Amino acid sequence: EGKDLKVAIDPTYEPFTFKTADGKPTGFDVDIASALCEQIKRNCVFVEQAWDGMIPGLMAKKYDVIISSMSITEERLKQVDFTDKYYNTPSRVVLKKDVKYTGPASIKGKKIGVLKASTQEKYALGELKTKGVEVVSYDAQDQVYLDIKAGRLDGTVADILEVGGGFLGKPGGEAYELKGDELYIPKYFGTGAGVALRKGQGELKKEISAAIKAIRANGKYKAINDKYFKFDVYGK
Amino acid sequence: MEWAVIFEPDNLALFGNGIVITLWLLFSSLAVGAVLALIFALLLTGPWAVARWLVGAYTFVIRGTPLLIQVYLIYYGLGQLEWIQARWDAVWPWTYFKEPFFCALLAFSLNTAGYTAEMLAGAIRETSAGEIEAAHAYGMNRFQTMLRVVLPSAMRRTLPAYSNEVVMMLHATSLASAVPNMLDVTSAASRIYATYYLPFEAYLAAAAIYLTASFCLIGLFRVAEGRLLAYLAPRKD
Amino acid sequence: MTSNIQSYLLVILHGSLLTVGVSLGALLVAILLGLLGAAAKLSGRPVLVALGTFYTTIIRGIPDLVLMLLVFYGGTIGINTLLEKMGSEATIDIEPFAAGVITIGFIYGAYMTETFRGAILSIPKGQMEAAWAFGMGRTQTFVRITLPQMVRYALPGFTNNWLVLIKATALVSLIGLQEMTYLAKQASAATRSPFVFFLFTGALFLIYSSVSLYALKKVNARYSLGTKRGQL
Amino acid sequence: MTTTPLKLQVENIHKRFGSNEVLKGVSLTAHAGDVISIIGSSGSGKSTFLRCINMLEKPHQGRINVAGEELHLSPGKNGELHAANPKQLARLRTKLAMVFQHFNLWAHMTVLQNIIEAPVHVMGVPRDQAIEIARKYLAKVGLEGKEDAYPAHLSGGQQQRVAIARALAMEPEVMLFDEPTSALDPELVSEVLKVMKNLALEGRTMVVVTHEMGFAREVSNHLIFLHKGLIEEEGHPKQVLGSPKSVRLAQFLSGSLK
Amino acid sequence: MTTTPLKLQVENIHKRFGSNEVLKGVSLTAHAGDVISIIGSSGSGKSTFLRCINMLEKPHQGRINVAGEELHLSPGKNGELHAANPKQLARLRTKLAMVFQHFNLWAHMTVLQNIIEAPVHVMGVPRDQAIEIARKYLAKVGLEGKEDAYPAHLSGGQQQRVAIARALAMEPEVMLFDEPTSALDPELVSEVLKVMKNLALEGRTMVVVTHEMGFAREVSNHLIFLHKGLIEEEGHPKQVLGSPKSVRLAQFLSGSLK
Ligand SMILES: Nc1ncnc2c1ncn2[C@@H]1O[C@H](COP(=O)(O)OP(=O)(O)OP(=O)(O)O)[C@@H](O)[C@H]1O
Ligand SMILES: Nc1ncnc2c1ncn2[C@@H]1O[C@H](COP(=O)(O)OP(=O)(O)OP(=O)(O)O)[C@@H](O)[C@H]1O
Ligand SMILES: N[C@@H](Cc1c[nH]c[nH+]1)C(=O)O
Ligand SMILES: [Mg+2]
Ligand SMILES: [Mg+2]
Repeated sequence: EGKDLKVAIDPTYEPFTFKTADGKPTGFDVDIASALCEQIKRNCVFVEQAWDGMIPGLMAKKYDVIISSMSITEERLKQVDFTDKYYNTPSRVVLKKDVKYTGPASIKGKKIGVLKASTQEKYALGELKTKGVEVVSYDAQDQVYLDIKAGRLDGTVADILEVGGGFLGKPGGEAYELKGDELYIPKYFGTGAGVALRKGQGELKKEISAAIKAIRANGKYKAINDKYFKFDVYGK
Repeated sequence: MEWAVIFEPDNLALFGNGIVITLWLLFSSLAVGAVLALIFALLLTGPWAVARWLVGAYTFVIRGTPLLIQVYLIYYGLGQLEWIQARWDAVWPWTYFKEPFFCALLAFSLNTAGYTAEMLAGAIRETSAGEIEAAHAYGMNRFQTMLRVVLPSAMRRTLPAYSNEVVMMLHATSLASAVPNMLDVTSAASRIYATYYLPFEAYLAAAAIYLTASFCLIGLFRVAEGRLLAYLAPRKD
Repeated sequence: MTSNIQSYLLVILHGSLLTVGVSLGALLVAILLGLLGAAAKLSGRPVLVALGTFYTTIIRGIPDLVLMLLVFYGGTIGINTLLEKMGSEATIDIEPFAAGVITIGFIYGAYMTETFRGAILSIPKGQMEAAWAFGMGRTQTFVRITLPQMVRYALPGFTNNWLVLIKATALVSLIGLQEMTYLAKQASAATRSPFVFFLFTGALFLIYSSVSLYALKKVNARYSLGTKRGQL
Repeated sequence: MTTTPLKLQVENIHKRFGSNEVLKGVSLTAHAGDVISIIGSSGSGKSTFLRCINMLEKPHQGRINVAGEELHLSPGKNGELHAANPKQLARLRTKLAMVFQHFNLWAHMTVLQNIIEAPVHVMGVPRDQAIEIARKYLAKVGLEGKEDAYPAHLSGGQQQRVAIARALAMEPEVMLFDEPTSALDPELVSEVLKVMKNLALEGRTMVVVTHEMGFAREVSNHLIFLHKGLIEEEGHPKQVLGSPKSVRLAQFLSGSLK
Repeated sequence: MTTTPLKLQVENIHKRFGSNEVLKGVSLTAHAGDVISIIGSSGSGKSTFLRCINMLEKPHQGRINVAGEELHLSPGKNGELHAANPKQLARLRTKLAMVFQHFNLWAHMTVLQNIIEAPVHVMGVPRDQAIEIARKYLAKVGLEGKEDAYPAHLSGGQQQRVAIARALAMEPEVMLFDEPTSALDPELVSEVLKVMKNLALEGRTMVVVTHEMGFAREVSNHLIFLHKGLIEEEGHPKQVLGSPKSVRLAQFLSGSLK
């Protein structure tokens, strides 16, 4: 009862996971995590971790779970376990408004920044790089935006909500927009974001999956969802 | 342990490429840094108070702040300034600031120049007063004395300290991955670990590479010292 | 926006306390290891000499960053697999502060070892001989003659190591400690103003270095009593 | 030279560095009040011999007896003898105060601290008493008032005299001097030699390695000429210096243009 | 001492360090072939005087004339005189080779490099020729075969002789020696003095600061006794040393026990 649950977050992923000016973690992921903890009667303790060290840190038992918009992919499932998804939103390509985009081949030679070790990186390397797009990987998503603003990059591939809150809606993002189709390709993007845990934590996994169902049902999920978004991000 | 992963051709290539980038970054920043250091050292020990003060302030800042912060400031910080952004698409030399490699090179060169300048200046100041007097007594002027007696002797005496600096710089290149697209040895390791979730194997391999490189550099310097510093070696009778 | 920046600056300022704490703790560990290491390397006993040499060469041949990553991931994974093998359910998670102090202390202990060893070797042999000639034993000579004089010879190297150690704390964010550089990165992520925060953090490091330099100068003055400076 | 008590007896000292045999069997006997001078050219082994006497150098062969007490020596693996009992060595060393060629004053201690260091921390003399003794000997070497100076701030001659006072403060049985006046200018030389002459007049036992023939002749009562690790000639200084028997010694003495 | 050409004339040198007046008007005249010894107690200003002659120390007053050429001096702000024309100073300095008390050999150059450095790079002598000259003088000081050794690997006496060869290779008008034998053992002393004696016999002009009365007496033809920044007594060495007029000199000479 009330035992600590160590939750890893990468707080550079607004509006899902970020920090307020006084240094407190907030965002959709964080609120969901807190709701889940409450549901399973554990005490959430947030641990910050850079994105490319998330899974190694989990395996090293630095924390118990990852609740940081981590997509459930085949590849990750080889290493860790996931609960059921708690949301699923697509990613899209982001470019300057005046750029014509008709598919990967149309932006040959352009520079696209992506987050290291992310699903978007997998996609960019698999679909864009092969078509002659220059793909540059960054340690954190906000650095991608810094370099787009500075003019070093032409665009990015990002979750539509994250890029909306973290870039397009902020000063400097006005000249950019989402381009092309919504990308749902499971091979790259998986099947939605879940709570990641080590293999062999079957009990916990069941508990949290049940908790997700429960907060969907009791309206808590909706309250949190509406705080950040205009539509239901849970997906189909 | 899954060492086999490290030895897959793709990953070996990743490390191989990393070694090239690391060494290239190391040697080019050392070369630029050495030239700057020589100039700075002469200014530090020279007659112009303003130059001494300015260079002193420079080395103080360089040596008093983490290299990581210097790298961030040059890459992300300068990139944020509109003044630079207005120029770096067309105006030389600002165009270079768009390049991650150049920014890393610049940060590392400025950094090693600060440290090396102080070392060299120290050696210049420590040149035995008697040897300088002898040069004067034999009719050499200031310039000749500096060029023929003080610098050759000071540069050689700096060698042992400089070999430390070179090894430190080798290690510092591991921070290069703070800028994107720098696929040095450390980045290669973190790429492998992020792909296969094998931190231990990946970083151990990187450590082995750095260790080997350190030993090679130290060995090279030993040879150089043996030849250039023979005159300081104790007398063997 | 500006008030936002101010509150981030406050967070960073607060983070500087952690930098001070970690660096001082690590310094203590490093001095201890340095003295042990120097004693081992100068002991003349093959096993101890080999151990000391292994410690200093390995540590000084590998970048801090890589060592830190190895300790962070390798260390805990290692301990936990060991615990698992022994059938324990418990997981050890080294407290990040302690981990930072020990890791940095361990790395800089190797550098201190060399500094202390060099300092002891530069004390003129006659100083020790005089002590022996007057009937002092090995330990007495070490405590009363060698150690006090070593301080003076070690200070320049010690000062260097200390300044480098301070700056190395910028890497402990890897072990999950929110020190200044990490906080500056976070702040710049949130506000997209890297310039201000990195400049501010750099300035804080400069202040810390300067204060240390000043303090060490005082120590140096204390320990160089009785020495004469050559002049050009 | 026979009825007074035996203060120091060193027999048949052998010492080599690697294959370089520096001492090939050198002996020396000093009774109370003896002043023995050792001369010889550079590299003849004078310093090595002196250093063997208090075991700063480990001899390969030989016996050492200080004030009637034999130093227990046992052979080590590398053929050198070492003190079987470190306690005994430390004790005998306090009876054999040495004044080093380069003084070897402890740089981090003041003059007074230098002098009381060994009495207080080795011999256990109460501090007050040690200070009193120190002042007495400082006065004797003409350095009253310099108690709080550091060695580096003293002239060569003054440092030398502090070194002598430091040795005297041990109230040793025998004093060993290694070239106490080299590198001093003629006036300082005479100053230091005057101090040593007074010590001799007081009846101190001394062994002195020196290049000062004048001192050897006027102050010492026994002279040893070392050559290539052996005693080439010895005897009363006036006699030995006045009419050297060995060719080498004659040549050595003619070396100086004076 | 009057018909031979004038090589060096130094008049009325004054020099102070802060308020410490070290030289209060010292003059010296050397004709070709003169060997002038300067003696005096420690701190009497001997080195300072020698260093003023080639302007390593800037005097406050005085005139310097080398081989008939007057060095142009002009007063600086702080009251010291300095060379009005650096080129002229450099040129005159090549005529005034100095052998330093501590040799001051350039540590990073071999013996040969030390000797040819100034001839080649200051005087513009072709390298081959400089090497030839260097070998000649190395032979003269008995150091053939040591061309490639570094200073740190030579004994004190050998270093001293390299310093002399380095000075000789400038083929200077006047050689200045500052205590060339202090800190050498008696045998090395006589070795170095022998070299200097030969130079004197060859008719070299030399000014020598020395503590060796034997050398002063036997080799030099003029002796200067400095005391507190003034020439207390001067004249022919045999005379001055044999029957000193000044009380101070008599006291100075009796200083040594010899
Ligand atoms: N620690 C050592 N290791 C090797 N050789 C040594 C050592 N100490 C002395 N020697 C050698 O032993 C010989 C005698 O040296 P020692 O110092 O006893 O001579 P010395 O008679 O005192 O000469 P000096 O008058 O120059 O002081 C020399 O050839 C010297 O090189
Ligand atoms: N650079 C200097 N600054 C201040 N004082 C000096 C300096 N050089 C020499 N002196 C002082 O000038 C005086 C004369 O010194 P100088 O070296 O000429 O003496 P000396 O006759 O050569 O003595 P010694 O025989 O000991 O070499 C001394 O009192 C010395 O302290
Ligand atoms: N959702 C993406 C990107 C992401 C970065 N941070 C959080 N999420 C992934 O799992 O890789
Ligand atoms: Mg000796
Ligand atoms: Mg002098």
